[in-house]
Amino acid sequence: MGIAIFHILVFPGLLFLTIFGFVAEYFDRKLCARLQNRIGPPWFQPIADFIKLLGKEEIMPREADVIVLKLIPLFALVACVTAILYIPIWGQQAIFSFNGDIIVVLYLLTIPTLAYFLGGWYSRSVYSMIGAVRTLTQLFAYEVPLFMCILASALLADTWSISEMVTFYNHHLGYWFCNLLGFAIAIVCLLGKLEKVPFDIPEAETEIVAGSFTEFGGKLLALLRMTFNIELVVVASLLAAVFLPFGLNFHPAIIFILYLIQVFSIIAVITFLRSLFARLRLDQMIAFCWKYLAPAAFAQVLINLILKGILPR
Amino acid sequence: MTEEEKIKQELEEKFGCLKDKVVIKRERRIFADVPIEKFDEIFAFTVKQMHFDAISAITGMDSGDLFTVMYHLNKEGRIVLNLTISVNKNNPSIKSVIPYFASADIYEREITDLLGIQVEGLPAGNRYPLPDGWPTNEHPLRKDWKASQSKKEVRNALL
Amino acid sequence: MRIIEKMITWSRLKSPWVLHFNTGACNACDIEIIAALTPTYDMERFGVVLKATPRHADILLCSGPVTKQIESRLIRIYEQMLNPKFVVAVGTCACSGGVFNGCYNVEGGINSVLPVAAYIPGCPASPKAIIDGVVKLLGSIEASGDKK
Amino acid sequence: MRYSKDVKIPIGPQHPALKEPESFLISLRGEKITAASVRLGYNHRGIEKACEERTYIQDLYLIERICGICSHSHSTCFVQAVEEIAGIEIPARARYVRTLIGELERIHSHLLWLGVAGHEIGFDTLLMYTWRDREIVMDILASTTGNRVNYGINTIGGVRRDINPQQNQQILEAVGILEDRTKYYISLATSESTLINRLSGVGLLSMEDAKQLGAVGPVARASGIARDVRKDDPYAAYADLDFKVITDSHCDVYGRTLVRMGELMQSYSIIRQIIQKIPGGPITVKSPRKIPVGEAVSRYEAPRGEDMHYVRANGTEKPDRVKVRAPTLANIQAVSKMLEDRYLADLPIVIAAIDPCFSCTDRTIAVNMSDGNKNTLTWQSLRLQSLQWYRDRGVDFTELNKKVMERFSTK
Repeated sequence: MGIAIFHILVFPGLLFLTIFGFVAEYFDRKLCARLQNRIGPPWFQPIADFIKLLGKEEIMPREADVIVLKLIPLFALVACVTAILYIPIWGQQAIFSFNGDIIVVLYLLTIPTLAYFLGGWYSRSVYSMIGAVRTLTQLFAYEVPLFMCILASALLADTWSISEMVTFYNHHLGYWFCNLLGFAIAIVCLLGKLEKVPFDIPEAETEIVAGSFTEFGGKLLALLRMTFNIELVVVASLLAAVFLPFGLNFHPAIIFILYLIQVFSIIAVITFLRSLFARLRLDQMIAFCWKYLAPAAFAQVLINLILKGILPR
Repeated sequence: MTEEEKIKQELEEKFGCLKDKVVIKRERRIFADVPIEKFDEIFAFTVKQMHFDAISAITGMDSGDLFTVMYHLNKEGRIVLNLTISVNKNNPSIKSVIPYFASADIYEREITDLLGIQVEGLPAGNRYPLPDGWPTNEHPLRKDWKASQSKKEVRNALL
Repeated sequence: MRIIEKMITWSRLKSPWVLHFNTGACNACDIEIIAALTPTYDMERFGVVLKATPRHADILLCSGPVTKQIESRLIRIYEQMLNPKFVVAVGTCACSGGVFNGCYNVEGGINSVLPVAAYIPGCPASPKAIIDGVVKLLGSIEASGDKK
Repeated sequence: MRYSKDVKIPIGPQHPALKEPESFLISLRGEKITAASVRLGYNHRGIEKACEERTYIQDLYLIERICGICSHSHSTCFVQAVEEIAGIEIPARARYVRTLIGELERIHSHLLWLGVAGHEIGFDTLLMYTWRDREIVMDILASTTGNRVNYGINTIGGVRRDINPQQNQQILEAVGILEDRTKYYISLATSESTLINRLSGVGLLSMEDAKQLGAVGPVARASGIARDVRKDDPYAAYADLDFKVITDSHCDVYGRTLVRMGELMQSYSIIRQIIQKIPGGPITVKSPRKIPVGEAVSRYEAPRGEDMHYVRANGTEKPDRVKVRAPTLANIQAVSKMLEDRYLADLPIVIAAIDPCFSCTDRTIAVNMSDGNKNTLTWQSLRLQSLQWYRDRGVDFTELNKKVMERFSTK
């Protein structure tokens, strides 16, 4: 029982993720600043922001639904943290794994987006309502291609559990290349899920102030920002596990270091894309997702089905 | 016979009342005093026949006993024709030129706000440039209006 | 409890989030505020981030004399911000109404409407002066933090 | 409450997209804008009334503070009107220096606009890059005129500072660097797909609408109207400089971006011509304090469009009437036309596309009393009051004044 609590609360669980989230946020902001030819914040910036927000006063808008607003960040946080337990970090076996845990992880990762919608809708300010509606419309655009290309690689590995997929791809290193297209699509959809620049329409600063988080302040905002960081880390580690299965049977510590390198490289790619593009309009984003990403993801599924028949087990 | 002289000659031929009222101050600047009753006719003539196709601004002034309103029209951005009309002070009212230039709307709103000249044909709309709470009888650009003694009425009207 | 007190004051010094509001200025100071965030001066080194909503911001950077029409908006924005909050007057117009002081449509400096924590003179206040002003404000927070 | 089809959202007066206070009431159905109404006047400080209470030299100081970005445009326009009334003929070198500072201001204003447009559509990297390059021009302006903004280089009858050959060299270097930076931005604007997507087809203003609504400057030139005060009604030294009037037929925000970048390239070539052709000689001429009776209309091509000043003098040392019509006032009419059935996401970029400068637009001012009695505040009593005000706060300037007075009297 003690080991489970240790797993949930300390190692791959809350403590590790918070620290990893802060480091990831620092890495993301510093790299983006360097790309924009600026010096960027000092290393302790995320921690200072977090503590300062905790020390601030608490204001609730009159019409807003207080209970819902208070619980929203907790829902999103819990969903992200439980998702990490199914992703192999230390060694090739995740802590809990059963056949079908990839579906559970994917659904756990959509809970934060729904939480942001509820948070925006229930804070009753005009800007946050529009931001909330935009979060949902964007969800339908990037969700289908993301699910399709992750499940395509699961199809090839002929299992629905992440750990078995990792061991399968480690043994057949050659198959990794056929998932490359899926990996590219997943990265682009990730930008939509994490609301990074080309698709950060829900919290477009210059249009609707801060989207669905206009009314969040103080402690709630601290929790929310922590959830953003953890969501970034968890989704990046999901992609690392599914699409970059290296580290055959080394010692688990070495696999852990390989895992860190993979996650930081994915975050670097996201930051690079973030500082390259302008923000798209909602209709352009949906058109882009359905015209290009969804057919490409569908093609990826077809390729994997055909390959599954041809390639030796 | 520069273009300005052609315009001056054409104006004086068409309208007898402008006989020696059209003055060419320097190249590309023509000033004309227009009697108020003939104003619509002259304005329509300059815009339609003489192709003064843009209005730069409408300036309202309090010159002692009368209000003078000056319309700055320009032709392809080059020659500026300034038509001046004067309005007596007790119930100052002029006709709007929005039918000719839609952009004249905000210039006329400014005159009504700052000088208190009524403009017939000006559609209802936001006040410009004074704040909403500003008392309607205070017109800052009038010579007799001293900011100091009206500060209190304005202050309590706004707060 | 002293440790927590010290940590919170330290975090307030290290991450001052800024909200910019132009209360009728000639927008020379606003351009200098944004110029202070760009590569040459880059206020993000001190953790300063330009935020969009009063809820997220700690420091309200006001530039320009308070015109009558914007006075009610300024007070409403100030009330929306969460404590501890500070007001910084950027530019001579914000400090004392500057060349527009004493006009029928101008209230005067920001201090005629809100309690001001730091004044940054200059017409316009150059980005260097703005950074110096924000750093001095943080110094005064630190001093008041220790005193408490 | 019956849920009306259109959601009404207020944009401004405090809004991250708008650098300045103006408020638009937008009614939205879903993401489409159905109606937009604009409310100005937040920046109204009343400069025109104050100008009537100050002498011409003091007015110059005030007129320059109408707008932070185009301060040189307003002060040159005002000074040209006063010189025209007084019949002063300023030396050729002064005209060239005025044109030089005017073009440098156009460069820094267009680079600033490019950055703000990038920020409006979420492309912050463009903001960072363009504003880093803009610092080069700001340093040049600071070294030649003494201040980054509000240069104070104009005076009635000429210019107050001269440009020495060493500064010429600096200007030529800076123009070289900026030219290939602008070439990089032009290639970026014509190839970057997200940028083109977000800018083209947005804020459409056909040629007839532009003419009818009286649009000026880059907004009109992007709709195909080849109108530029520097070419049509040349002032300062533009008569003997050759440059092209950049027009474009896109009629949308993308066209305005291209027009502004084309004008940047033209400004660089104009500055090079000025540096070559600048004649020697004095930079100012003695000007009378009392301007004779008369009136004048002067026009100037500000970075945002045609800026117009009307000055009427009544023989005393104070103007009888000063009317300022800023370019933004002409362009604001076109905004509600451009916003019809656009998306909400386009609103900030459409407003930014006319590069509004609302501090130019509201500018009448009146002097009022601070200690409550009925007479107007004279300049002298204001100075004494400020001394007293500081004395209450423990800062005594009187000794300082005495020392300064002694040094003057001994000299």
